Amino acid sequence: MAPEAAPAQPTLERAHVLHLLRQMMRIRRFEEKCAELYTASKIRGFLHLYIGEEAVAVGAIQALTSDDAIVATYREHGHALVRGIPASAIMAEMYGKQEGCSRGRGGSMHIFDAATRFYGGNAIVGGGLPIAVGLALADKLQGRSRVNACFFGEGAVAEGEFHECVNLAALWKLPVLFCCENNLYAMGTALKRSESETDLCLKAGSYEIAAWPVDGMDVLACEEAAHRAALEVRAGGGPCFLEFRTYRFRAHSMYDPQLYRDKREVEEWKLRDPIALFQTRLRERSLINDDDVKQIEDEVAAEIAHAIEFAEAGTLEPAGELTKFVYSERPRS
Amino acid sequence: MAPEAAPAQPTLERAHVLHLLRQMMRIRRFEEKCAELYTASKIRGFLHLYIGEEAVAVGAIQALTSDDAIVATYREHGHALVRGIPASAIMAEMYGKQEGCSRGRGGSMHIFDAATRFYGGNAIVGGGLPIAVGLALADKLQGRSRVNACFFGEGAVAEGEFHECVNLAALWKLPVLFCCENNLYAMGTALKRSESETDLCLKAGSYEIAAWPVDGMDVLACEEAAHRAALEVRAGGGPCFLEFRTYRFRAHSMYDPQLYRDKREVEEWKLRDPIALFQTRLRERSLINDDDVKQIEDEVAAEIAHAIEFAEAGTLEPAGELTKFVYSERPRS
Amino acid sequence: MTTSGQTVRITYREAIRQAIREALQRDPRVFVMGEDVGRYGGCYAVTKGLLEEFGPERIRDTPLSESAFVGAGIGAALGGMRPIVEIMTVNFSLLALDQIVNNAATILHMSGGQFNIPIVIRLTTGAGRQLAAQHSHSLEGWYAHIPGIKVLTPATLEDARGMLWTALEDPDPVLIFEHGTLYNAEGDLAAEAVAVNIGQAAIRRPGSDVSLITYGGTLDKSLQAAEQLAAEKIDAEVVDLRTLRPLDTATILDSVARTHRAVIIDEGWRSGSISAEISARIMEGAFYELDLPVARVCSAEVPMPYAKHMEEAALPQVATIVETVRRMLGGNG
Amino acid sequence: MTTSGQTVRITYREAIRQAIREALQRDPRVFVMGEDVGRYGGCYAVTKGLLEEFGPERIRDTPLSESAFVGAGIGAALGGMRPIVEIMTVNFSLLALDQIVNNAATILHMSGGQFNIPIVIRLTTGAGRQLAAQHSHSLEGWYAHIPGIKVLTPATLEDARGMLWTALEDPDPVLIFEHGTLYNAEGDLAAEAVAVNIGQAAIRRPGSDVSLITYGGTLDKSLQAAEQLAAEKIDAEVVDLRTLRPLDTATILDSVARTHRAVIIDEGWRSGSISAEISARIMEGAFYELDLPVARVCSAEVPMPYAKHMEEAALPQVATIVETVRRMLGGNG
Ligand SMILES: Cc1ncc(C[n+]2csc(CCOP(=O)(O)OP(=O)(O)O)c2C)c(N)n1
Ligand SMILES: Cc1ncc(C[n+]2csc(CCOP(=O)(O)OP(=O)(O)O)c2C)c(N)n1
Ligand SMILES: [Mg+2]
Ligand SMILES: [Mg+2]
Repeated sequence: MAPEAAPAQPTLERAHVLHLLRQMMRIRRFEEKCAELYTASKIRGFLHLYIGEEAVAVGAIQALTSDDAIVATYREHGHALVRGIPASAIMAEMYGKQEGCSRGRGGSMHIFDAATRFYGGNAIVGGGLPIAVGLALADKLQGRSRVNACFFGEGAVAEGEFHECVNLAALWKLPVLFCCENNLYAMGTALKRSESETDLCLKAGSYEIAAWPVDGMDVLACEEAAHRAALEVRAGGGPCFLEFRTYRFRAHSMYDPQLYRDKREVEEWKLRDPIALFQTRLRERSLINDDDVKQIEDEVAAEIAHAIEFAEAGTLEPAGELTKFVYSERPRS
Repeated sequence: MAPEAAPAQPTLERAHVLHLLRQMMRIRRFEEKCAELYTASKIRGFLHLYIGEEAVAVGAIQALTSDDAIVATYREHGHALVRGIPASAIMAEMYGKQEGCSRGRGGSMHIFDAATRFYGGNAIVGGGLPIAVGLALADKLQGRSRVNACFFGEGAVAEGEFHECVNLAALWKLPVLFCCENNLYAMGTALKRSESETDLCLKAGSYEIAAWPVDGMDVLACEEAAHRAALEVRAGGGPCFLEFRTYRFRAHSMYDPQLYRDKREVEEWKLRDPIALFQTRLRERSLINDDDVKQIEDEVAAEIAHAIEFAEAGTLEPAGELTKFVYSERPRS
Repeated sequence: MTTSGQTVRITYREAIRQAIREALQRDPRVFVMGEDVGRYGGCYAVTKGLLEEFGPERIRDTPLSESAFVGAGIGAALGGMRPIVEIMTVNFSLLALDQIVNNAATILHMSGGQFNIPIVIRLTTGAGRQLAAQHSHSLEGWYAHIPGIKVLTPATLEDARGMLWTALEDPDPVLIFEHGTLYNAEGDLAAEAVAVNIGQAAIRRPGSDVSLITYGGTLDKSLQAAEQLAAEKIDAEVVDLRTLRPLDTATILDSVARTHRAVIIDEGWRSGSISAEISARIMEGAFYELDLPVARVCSAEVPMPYAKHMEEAALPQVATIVETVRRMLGGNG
Repeated sequence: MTTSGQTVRITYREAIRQAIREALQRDPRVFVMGEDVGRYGGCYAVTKGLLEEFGPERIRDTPLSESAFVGAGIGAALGGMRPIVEIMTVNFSLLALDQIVNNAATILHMSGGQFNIPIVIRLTTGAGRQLAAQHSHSLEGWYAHIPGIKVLTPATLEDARGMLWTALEDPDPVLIFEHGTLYNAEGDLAAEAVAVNIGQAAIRRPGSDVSLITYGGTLDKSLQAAEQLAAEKIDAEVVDLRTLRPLDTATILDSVARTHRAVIIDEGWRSGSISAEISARIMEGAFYELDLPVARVCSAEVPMPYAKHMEEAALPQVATIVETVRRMLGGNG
């Protein structure tokens, strides 16, 4: 398949901003439902919500074409939804049904989708970074002009793997877009307790790559920065590093009593809720009105309702298939 | 044992410069002999020579007291000699004799000595760094004012472990003196092929620690820099990073045909031989004369001859003791 | 077991916490280090409250840097401390494996007995909570392959508390694997803590027809199976290995000499699991006692699937154990 | 085996090089990546000359970043390449273990079969060259515990060359362990390279009295032992496992069914080595065929000592194998 043209320059056209808003709302509502379903024991395992950080995935992925690749973390429902994996397939995955995008083998932390080049869902902090570097290396060796976007939390910056990977990508000028989601905490560990230098762009910059911070609560800023970075990456200039400054509104996972942060801090960040902010901004500019929001809410609700129905109606993989997918099945030559 | 006072400020006093010169010559002659003994199959395994880099170990270790700790690499004969481990014990170790400093269990790459707080001899690139960080943590927790000097090649900077360790030491303000021996090559890989940013001080500096380059062919410069850095570290200011710019004159190990570098490059660096340079400088200032050098040569030759005799006369550990030292022996309670 | 004879109602989690608390009170050299052990209260809440009691120097949150902080624990042990390092789960310990295998397990030996490393490493292990392929490993048996370390697998409240004490008194590296499904297990425990022997397996249920040999997370399943078998007049003995390295071969062989039949129950993947080693030792030491071949009930050799029914199918279950024994006793034994 | 019937005189090292060369010529997706594979000519000179022939894009020197470049190999495989990643020695592979165990071995499964990873990883393994505790591991049997990867251990020239071909055709991750003492082994090999079967063990010497089951670096020792035993009229069969995962149980059991006695020879540390798994499988599949218990000749459970006589004492030796068989046949068999 021939690579598409790069996405157009971000605009404030109504259709476009409605699209961005819808994407953020899809994530928010989807995950609110996930939390409920977790409480109802429909979803199990670990569940990490992205609520509060929606602008990052929405803005960043806007800069990618369908030929580009994404590697994400265990906090990846948002990225998966925005990337175009059907909500129903994601929900079915979390239900452990074989209609799930990973056949129920992966669960919330391991969303995979070949059709959209979505390479997980990696539950080892930093573990996805080398994969993105390798995908980029394949592109370079094959002369393909593609972007490999890798999402990871600021906690991953302390892992040696991060440094090995940024260096490798920089040294070999590989098309990797490093998307650091700096939500200030790695579980209960504040950035200032995990890094001697908390300016992450400065750290990334020490690899001689372009690195800049982005307001991760502003979807347009995220889109714009990603767009700019993706252009550079796609042009063969080597990797870029974006630090999206954001915040998670919810607990780290479903088991976290949040002893490590102040309720007030959370409340303050909530004043910068990316969805509310964006809605206000668009209303101020009269780009949208109540009906638009209502319509999106309705459509999103319907999408999610359908996803749940789909997941509920899904089937369990026969236990006899347990040992499938340990090795590839192939016709014996 | 009460910690000694920190070493005095480096001087150009005759006794002092003779000491430095002697230390460098001890390493040089010792290792020249090692190479011969390797060819004669007296020494086996891997043998990595430090020839060309002597000024670094001599200068840096000059800044340490006997209470301080050293963690080194597989290229550590020089550090071991300077630290005060008897040449005979080191030689016997390489002979695999039980009179060796590690009882013949370690060999060239694993020189250990409790008496001088010499914690190896580590053959995994980067593997000694966390140990130095941990020793420093112990000092901090115990309120001891000690320096933990960790030597490693510039190749180790690409290892994730390096970054994890510098960050940890910086974050916790631990008394680690990071001594990077930048000899421009990691086996056959030139620094510029392993780091996107070849200014290693800039890299270390991105951890918010003091980092400065040192002429590693100038023993006085090495001493002075180490002295300054050790003072800071000892005072509790956290880690320092020194990049000693040096060069190895010999092959990486005994098996290396040196395809990766130009003979001319080697010859050019040899013009900056740290021993020759220092001798010339001292002669120019009339601090030493031919007799001094002759006397050192003689004494060093005697020391090495004795070391070899000692090693030759050493005994083999009974094979029946094979399973000793897997776990500690202790009186059963 | 206690002098006072008093007991308290306690969970496995609390038993470990109590052991850590008492160690911290007893010995100023003890400190706790790991990801989120402090402010978060511990990933599995084991260390909850300790930060408030002992402060951030002794309850030390680390960045996400497994290799560095495990290695720093090794260094701190060399520096005279008694670190308890928590690796959140065994899955992440792979990032620190070089430090464990190449340093912790070898330095005593490489140094010819000069440097022992009294570090205790705690790790959560095992599956059963739908955490999928990257968070469900049972690698304690795999670790048991490494000479130089000890591997403990407390399955009871008494061992959860007592083994930590013993481990801290050990001069060498000890890894304690806590099965994730046990933390909420509740029971009565002597009020007064004591160190427990770690060299011996325990007969948790005496029996005469078959030996069920197990440890850790599968002890309870084996005891349940024994109960079910009792109803069928099959008298199963249940052996809790307690320690996987060194293995208490004598207790295993004794049991088999009495029952003439053995089933090993092990949550590790079958091939190359500790169950294989036990079978081999029975082969070597009790071959002529066996009425029929030793059987193994292990995990299926698949990365752990997320879906509940698939995970259950992958793990050893009470029914499988019962079935295996039934087949054995109804067969040609 | 070949169509032409011609043979060439060749070393094990050259056989691997030839296989790599032909793969590079045959398939543009193939490339080689690792530390010092290019300019240095390969740590063990396996890749010597390939840089000149194929250029630095396809013969790719990496920084010292085991986790990143192994992970990048995984990513490149996902991106459609056929990487041959060289990890200098198995000892350093511990730094990349997370990528191997948590990504290479799981992604096919976690993704419900969507993403396979055709990566080949080559590693030097084994002891015997006085490289001491950190450079002498035999961990191939340990790796064989991991579902999702395949583990090959070529012991012959034909396998050294042919297995690489087969491995490259495999859709899943394959690890090839080359024993360091084999590189200089010389012999005659069919001039024309062919892929070899990797699913089956080979009878390298048929015999009727006892099965010597082995692989890799101990095959030659086992064959020598068989020769010595022949002089004593003991007819030993030598089984070369060739592949440790998946294990060819059928060939093992067949052999034992014919000889009724088995000795497993394995350079791994005894406890938890692949020898245990083989013994357990014989227990399970050929118990009633056995005249007497299966025996094991393994490495002593110590970090490898440097001194030659101690290393020899630690490793399986021809004499030990012979002794073991003698005792078996002279005993109560
Ligand atoms: C290597 C590793 N260590 C520890 C964990 C446990 N863990 C899961 S998420 C997490 C925090 C990661 O924080 P960050 O990278 O900032 O991402 P965020 O969760 O904030 O999105 C930790 C410690 C893990 N999954 N992998
Ligand atoms: C983790 C690891 N990878 C690879 C090696 C093999 N190796 C030994 S020395 C070396 C080069 C190290 O270079 P550098 O750190 O610059 O130190 P130098 O030898 O130049 O003193 C390599 C690749 C190793 N010992 N450890
Ligand atoms: Mg975070
Ligand atoms: Mg170097």
